[in-house]
Amino acid sequence: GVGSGAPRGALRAAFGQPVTDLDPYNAATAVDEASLIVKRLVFDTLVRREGKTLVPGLAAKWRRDGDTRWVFTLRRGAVFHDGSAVTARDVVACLEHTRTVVSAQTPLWATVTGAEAPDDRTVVFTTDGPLGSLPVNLTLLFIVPARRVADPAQKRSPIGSGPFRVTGFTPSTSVELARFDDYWGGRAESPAVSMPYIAETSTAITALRNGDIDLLWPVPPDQLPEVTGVPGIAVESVPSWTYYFNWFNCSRKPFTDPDVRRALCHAVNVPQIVESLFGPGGRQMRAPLPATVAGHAAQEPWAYDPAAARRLLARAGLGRGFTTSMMWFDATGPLARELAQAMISAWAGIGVTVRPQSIEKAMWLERLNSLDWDMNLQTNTVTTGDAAFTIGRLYDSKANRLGYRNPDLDAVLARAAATPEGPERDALYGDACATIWSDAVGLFPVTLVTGYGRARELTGFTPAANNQPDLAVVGRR
Amino acid sequence: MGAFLAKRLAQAVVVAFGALTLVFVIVRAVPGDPAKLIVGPDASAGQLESVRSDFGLDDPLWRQYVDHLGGIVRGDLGDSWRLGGSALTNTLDRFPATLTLALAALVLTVAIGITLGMLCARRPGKVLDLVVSTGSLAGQAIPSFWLGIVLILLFARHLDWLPATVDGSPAAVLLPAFTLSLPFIGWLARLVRSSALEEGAKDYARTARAKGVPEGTIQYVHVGRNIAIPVVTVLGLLMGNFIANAVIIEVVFSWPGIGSLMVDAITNRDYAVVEAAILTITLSYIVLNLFVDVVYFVIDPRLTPEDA
Amino acid sequence: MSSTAGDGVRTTGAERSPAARLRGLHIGFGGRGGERPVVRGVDLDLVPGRVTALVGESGSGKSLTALALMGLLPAGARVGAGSVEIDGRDTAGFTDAQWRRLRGTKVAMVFQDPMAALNPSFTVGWQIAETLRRRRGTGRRAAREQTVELMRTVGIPDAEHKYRAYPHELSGGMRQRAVIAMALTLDPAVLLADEPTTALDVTVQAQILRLLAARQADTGMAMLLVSHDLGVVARVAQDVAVMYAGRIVETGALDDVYTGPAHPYTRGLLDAVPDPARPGRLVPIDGQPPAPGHRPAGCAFAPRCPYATETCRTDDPPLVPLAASRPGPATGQHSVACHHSDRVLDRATSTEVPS
Amino acid sequence: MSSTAAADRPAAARTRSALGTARRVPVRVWIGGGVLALFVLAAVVGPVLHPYDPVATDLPNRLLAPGERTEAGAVAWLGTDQMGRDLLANLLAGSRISLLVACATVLVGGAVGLVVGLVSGYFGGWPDTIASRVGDIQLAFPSILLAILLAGVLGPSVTNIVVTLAITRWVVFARVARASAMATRRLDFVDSARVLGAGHLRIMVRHVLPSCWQPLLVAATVQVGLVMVAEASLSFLGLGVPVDTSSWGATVSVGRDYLGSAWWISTMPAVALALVVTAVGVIGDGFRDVSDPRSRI
Amino acid sequence: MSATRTGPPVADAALLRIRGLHAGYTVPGRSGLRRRRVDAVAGVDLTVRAGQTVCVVGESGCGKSTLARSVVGLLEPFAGSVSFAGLDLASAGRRQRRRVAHDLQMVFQDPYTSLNPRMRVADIVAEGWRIHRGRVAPGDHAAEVARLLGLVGLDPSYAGHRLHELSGGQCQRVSIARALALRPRLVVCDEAVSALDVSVRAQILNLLADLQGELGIAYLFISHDLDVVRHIADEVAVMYLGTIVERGTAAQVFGDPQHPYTRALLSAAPSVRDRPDSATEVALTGEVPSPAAPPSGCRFRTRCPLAADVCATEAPGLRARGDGEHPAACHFAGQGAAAAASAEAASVEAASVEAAEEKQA
Ligand SMILES: Nc1ncnc2c1ncn2[C@@H]1O[C@H](COP(=O)(O)OP(=O)(O)OP(=O)(O)O)[C@@H](O)[C@H]1O
Ligand SMILES: Nc1ncnc2c1ncn2[C@@H]1O[C@H](COP(=O)(O)OP(=O)(O)OP(=O)(O)O)[C@@H](O)[C@H]1O
Ligand SMILES: [Mg+2]
Ligand SMILES: [Mg+2]
Repeated sequence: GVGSGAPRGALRAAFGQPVTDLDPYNAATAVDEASLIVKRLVFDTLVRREGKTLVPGLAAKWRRDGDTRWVFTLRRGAVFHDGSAVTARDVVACLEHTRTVVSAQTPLWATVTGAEAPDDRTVVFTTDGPLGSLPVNLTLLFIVPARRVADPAQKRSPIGSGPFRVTGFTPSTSVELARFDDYWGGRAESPAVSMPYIAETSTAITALRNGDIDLLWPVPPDQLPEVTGVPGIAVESVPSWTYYFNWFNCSRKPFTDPDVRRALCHAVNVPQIVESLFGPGGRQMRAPLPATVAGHAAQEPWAYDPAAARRLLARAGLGRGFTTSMMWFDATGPLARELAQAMISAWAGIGVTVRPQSIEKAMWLERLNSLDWDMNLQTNTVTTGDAAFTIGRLYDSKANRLGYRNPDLDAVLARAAATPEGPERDALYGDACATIWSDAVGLFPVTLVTGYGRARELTGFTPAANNQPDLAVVGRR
Repeated sequence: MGAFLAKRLAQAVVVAFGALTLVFVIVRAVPGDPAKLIVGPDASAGQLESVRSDFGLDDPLWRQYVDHLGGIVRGDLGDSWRLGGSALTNTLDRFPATLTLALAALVLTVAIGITLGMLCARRPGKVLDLVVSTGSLAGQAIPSFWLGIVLILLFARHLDWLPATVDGSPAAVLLPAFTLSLPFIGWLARLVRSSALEEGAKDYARTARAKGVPEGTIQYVHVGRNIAIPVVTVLGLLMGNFIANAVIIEVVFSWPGIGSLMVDAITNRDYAVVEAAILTITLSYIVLNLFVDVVYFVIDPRLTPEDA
Repeated sequence: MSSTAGDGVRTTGAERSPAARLRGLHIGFGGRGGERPVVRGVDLDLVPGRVTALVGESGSGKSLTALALMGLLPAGARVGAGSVEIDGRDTAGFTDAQWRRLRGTKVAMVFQDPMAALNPSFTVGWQIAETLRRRRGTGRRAAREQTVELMRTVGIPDAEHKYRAYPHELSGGMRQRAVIAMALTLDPAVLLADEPTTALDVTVQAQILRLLAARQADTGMAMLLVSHDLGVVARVAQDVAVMYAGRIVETGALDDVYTGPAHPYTRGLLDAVPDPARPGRLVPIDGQPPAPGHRPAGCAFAPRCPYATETCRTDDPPLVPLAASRPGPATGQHSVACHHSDRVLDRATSTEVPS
Repeated sequence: MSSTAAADRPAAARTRSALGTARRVPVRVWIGGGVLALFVLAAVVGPVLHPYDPVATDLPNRLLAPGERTEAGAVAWLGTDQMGRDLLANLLAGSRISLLVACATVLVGGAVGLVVGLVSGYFGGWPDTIASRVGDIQLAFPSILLAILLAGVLGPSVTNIVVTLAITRWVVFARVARASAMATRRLDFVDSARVLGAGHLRIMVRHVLPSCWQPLLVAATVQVGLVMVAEASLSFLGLGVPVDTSSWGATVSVGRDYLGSAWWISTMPAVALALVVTAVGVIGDGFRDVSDPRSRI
Repeated sequence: MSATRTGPPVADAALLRIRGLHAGYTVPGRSGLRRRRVDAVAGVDLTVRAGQTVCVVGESGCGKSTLARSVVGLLEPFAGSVSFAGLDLASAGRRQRRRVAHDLQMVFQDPYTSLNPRMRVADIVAEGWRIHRGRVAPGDHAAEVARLLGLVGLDPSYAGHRLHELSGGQCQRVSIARALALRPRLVVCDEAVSALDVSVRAQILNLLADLQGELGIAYLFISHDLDVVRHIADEVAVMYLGTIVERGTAAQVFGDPQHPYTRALLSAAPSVRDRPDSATEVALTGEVPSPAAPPSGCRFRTRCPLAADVCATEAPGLRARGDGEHPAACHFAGQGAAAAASAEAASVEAASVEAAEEKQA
């Protein structure tokens, strides 16, 4: 059961979504936050992100060797949970394997042409062009022993070299971790971590208030008042890399006309929705990206102006409004249904009738992929904290995710992808932001602010923008 | 008895087979492509194809069905794409939790239901009787997820008597078990009450009175033994009901049982797990029914195999 | 047996004092305001050593009268007036515990349907022995031995084996024997038998009636035999009381009543039975008994009575000894509740009914 | 003939047959009937008097407690929901859908069950065996799961929910109808109709069917409640009525996250649900008592 | 009914002819899988002539109702034939059978359960005309119902009543009116008066006799009440365990019983008039065997005071001895009553419970 068998003093931390498997190369969970949280505790990556900077992980240091080569040197003394040493061959095997798996990560590795291990501690990556984001991307490459890369047993009992090892895992229910005493980075603060999944919000809040769990995140925006000011509980918030967007299917009438899309953007009183629905749990967006993501460039928000919206519609020949639909699945994020209803209500004000289609995730996915929708509301997380992950991946004409085609944008994105980190790259992504925003390919209402509710007695806890806090350094007073 | 069992077993096989077919058909009729869920939205067409062939999803339906039946005969219900490993193992790992919950609910139902029913039967038409008969109706009218949350808020959040989640302590089963049993407590109480009244009005009770047997003895010994028969039947059915109804309660209480597993599997089109879970539930229902039939024989001296 | 007229004139006769006695018994249903009288002023003496039969049509109140003697009236029934005396004690205001002490020892009862009267879930032996164990505190073993003995006395063959049988494993006749054994366990002073053979076949019925008569003769207890079958009564009873619409309308020694019925209803009953000596049309009683609560003023039988006069429609006749008590057995005083008993008796031999 | 018609009077107070006997209806049933009538009335005229627009949200006024005033100054008697819509209006509109779904489901399921049960109970033999086995299969198959799967297959709409729930319920009605049909089939009056030369159809319709009504009605009163709860459960699992339709079950379900902070959203419809179901149940009980003299207290 | 017949002359033709009838039920076999046949009626021959009353008597479970049900077609016979007015019912098709249905009606034991409690009296009586259209025009139904109710001694105002407003005797009259509505030539009465009180029973018996007189109806009258049977029967058949053991006129059977079972039955029957004399009473011992496992040879031998070895091996046929039509199925039927009595007396000594009781009595 949940938390049963967890040793005394274990850190009990509940995340809002279930962990379904622990295979680091499983396509379905490649960018799944819940499993990433656990994977970051169990596995190591060559490079790690701390705040906005990249720090050494398994790799002690790395350098660029020309435009197409990266050389990484592994640190000494890193061992897997089974006692074997981490070698360059393991890293190569992991990279090779991940390139064969098609997943949300695939574009990240598309330009990597190979990896070699000249010796046990050196890994050389070659790319078919300059790939500035390789170190960032490597924060997603989990290292497992070479012989286990393709082992299906990893779903249930993986072996990594991280600060915790898996002692128990019931899919979608709970994960039990125990401290790995031979971790190269020093022993974790807690002897164990227990991560139950609590589906019902009220139950989870109650568990936090009662001390059944020590940490709960994200606390849904609406529920923040329930935990603020409660003795023994501290609430910390951090703007996350997760945000809502409502895409218009740009290949479908009437959304082929940018004016129609713009009219819909003008019709929604975004500040009011963010204020009354999300309150401290959300921030109004000014770009198709959260403000904390690298590559973000603030744009002028769409004014709430129903009259202007009507004018635009009239200009598009839809002066009497039209009927369309919006699809989403409820579990996509907090207040998804409420957000949808608020927008639909706003659109009703300019004569646009929107049929709400709250559907199952499986069906949503099916329709999303086949572009079988008018509008799509969903959350999205910039898993790497970098614009490349989101903008580069989604708005490319080839990706054809929302029926939007813009060769100019494609060119900008291609250049940005080839540019190493720096002001130039930021400027290119800034351009992309502006294009996407002004073309109104979607309505980007709100970035979520993750609320972390935790027991005050926890020490060393830092809220993380990517929803993946480092629990290894969390202890108890 | 042997022949009776054989007949029942044959019926059970028919029922199990029918249920299997039903799950198979209906699960596949639900729109949504598991392959897409497996590989995620970024997969290429080729990738989808290879996943489909890995999981046999590209075979014609009849072929899948035949393979499925063949697998069942071998005790192999296929692998879960989502959880890894055999679907059956995944299911059976979760079954004890559901069983525990159902048993706890059964114990609560029996303890409270029978006591209330007998008390009502002693004083029909009195306050307790009215409260129980009306309350039992209301008990069936309360959505269990609502009740579960209210109970959590009351007993865990405000009173802090019981844990809100499964923390490994035996107390953790109390709230979910009570939520599960509430609609049936009143129902059982009514059944016991009406059987007790009906039996108590029978001639044999009058005969016992004519012998000078005290009322209490009549109710609990003479009548009680005869009530045991309907009650035991009902208990088997209740247990089956509890296992099936646990679905929602397991979700509310994060109970790591077969119900929450199944909801998860349905949402994710994990066919093998849905089939394994429903097969498990169906079989346990059938086994319970068989068990009830057997118990029937043991406790009702009147029955002969020909009554089957 | 003896009956008394309203003012309680005791009959002569050397019989022992009655083991149970009803005086002016009234039983009604639905107490709250709308009382529905069902038994209205029944007097009855059950004398040791004699079998008294209570006959009458369905619904005339026979069973209720018998149940009143056990203190086992059904829910809703109340004793409105009159007294139930058992063993010389008035049972008015008896508590449950007091009644329990009387049952089985002073009065016991054999019920109509032997299948229903036995608990289907317990062995026959257990049910008989239960009385001994609970009432006498007899030990398990001893109770068993006595029970087997008792089962033998009532003619259950292979009693040891049948001790462990469940009711459904026995035939109707055997079940009724078991019920009789149960009633006889504590040697009751009065045995009430409510239609003990109605559910049985003629041949079995004959066996059971013989058994009852034999036991009664052996123990010298008083016995009340309730039946609607005049033939059954004729086999066993010495005295007979005829009930109509909740009242006893005629009572006396069996032979007196059967050969010289003094109440038109009794006559009607006897005439309605086909008689090989009188082929041709039967002579039924017209109409049907009044429903309780819809009884006419005066004599309840008046609407159906060929002798009825104006008096009958206003005055309910009391049960009085026949003026010229016929010569014959001294045990039962022949009494009748009819204004015109003389006319009825005069025509007793005639087959014609006055129009 | 010696006995003449004049001598026969109706025995007014026959207790033998309960049919048509106007036994006193207990107070409980009157109360239940009153409550039900009130809700039906509310469902019929409520939305007219106090209209509800599921689309119009009013975020500044969200989560107002019962009795609070909105910015516009109107009193929200039952409070407002998480979208700032008036809960009373929501409940009145929801009562229509909830009652409609319950009644339609029971009607559809009951009709199918009645026909199947009647035929299988009356004829016995292989039609009965088939119907019984199909029923067994469905009963062995947990009904909530069947509903989940069917709802998934059919997609969200009120009609589909009725269809889904009716499919999970017909067996219950079939069993009830079958039991009465089988019991009635053995009665002498069916035999006597057959002796008259009546055909199967006539016997089924004229003689067997009438005896099925009462148990079916009693079963229906129980099922109405279960259906309403099942509808709520489907909403809980995300398979309920469409978002722009209001039903009690849906409101209970979406309001559950606010039970700790804005209890009224989920509690008000839950109370309404419990009241209606209890009222229907009480009426059903009363009905059973009146029709079955044995089960009287 | 012999005593009162005043109606049309009796045609001597057989109206109902039953030959070698086997009928009964199938019950689950011992294994619980295959069904087993139980011949509740095992080889019955019986003839009812127009306008005649034939009574069948016997203990409970001996197959009387089964016989009645196979006669009216409620039960398919296993073997043998039932022919009515020359038509073999077993081989007749549904339509042919429907054509004679109105000639062959039945009155059941319990007036309350044999009439649909949900229907009004008028509908009950008229139901036959709705099934067999064209016999009575719908417009005439009301008048015809009134006439029939009058015929059975009910006030026509009862037409609109429901059954629960009627007494048992009145219900039985409705039942009879319903049977008469189609002008049957034979009415099977299965314990038609057993549920009624003596006084009401007499009314109904008179009614049946009157109807026979007026309409010339034949009755197959089933009863266990010997007083009644003796009163109404032209001919009596005594049944034991599915077979007829003795047949004859009422006078023959009651006055000179041939079969030991008949004698036992007669002596056991309670009667108001002749009190039994324990000296002459023939007491039966033992239990009635189940029709599912009848004894070999003579079916009565397990309880018969006269039983000899031959009875176990050879089933006695229903044979008439010498004069008249008074056959009995007993190997010792020919012997005089005295011989029988002495044999019976001897058997009384022979063990058994009953003997013990006799001594005590
Ligand atoms: N439990 C009861 N509730 C209401 N009325 C009852 C009840 N028991 C008996 N009665 C009524 O009391 C009257 C007398 O009943 P009782 O049983 O004494 O008649 P009975 O003479 O024994 O008739 P039967 O020969 O049918 O047994 C009947 O009219 C009956 O309707
Ligand atoms: N439906 C049935 N299924 C199986 N056996 C039956 C059925 N009905 C009757 N029997 C058996 O058939 C035999 C004859 O029954 P039947 O009803 O013909 O007897 P009966 O002479 O009419 O008895 P009664 O006097 O009790 O009415 C009995 O042994 C009975 O147990
Ligand atoms: Mg009685
Ligand atoms: Mg019969």
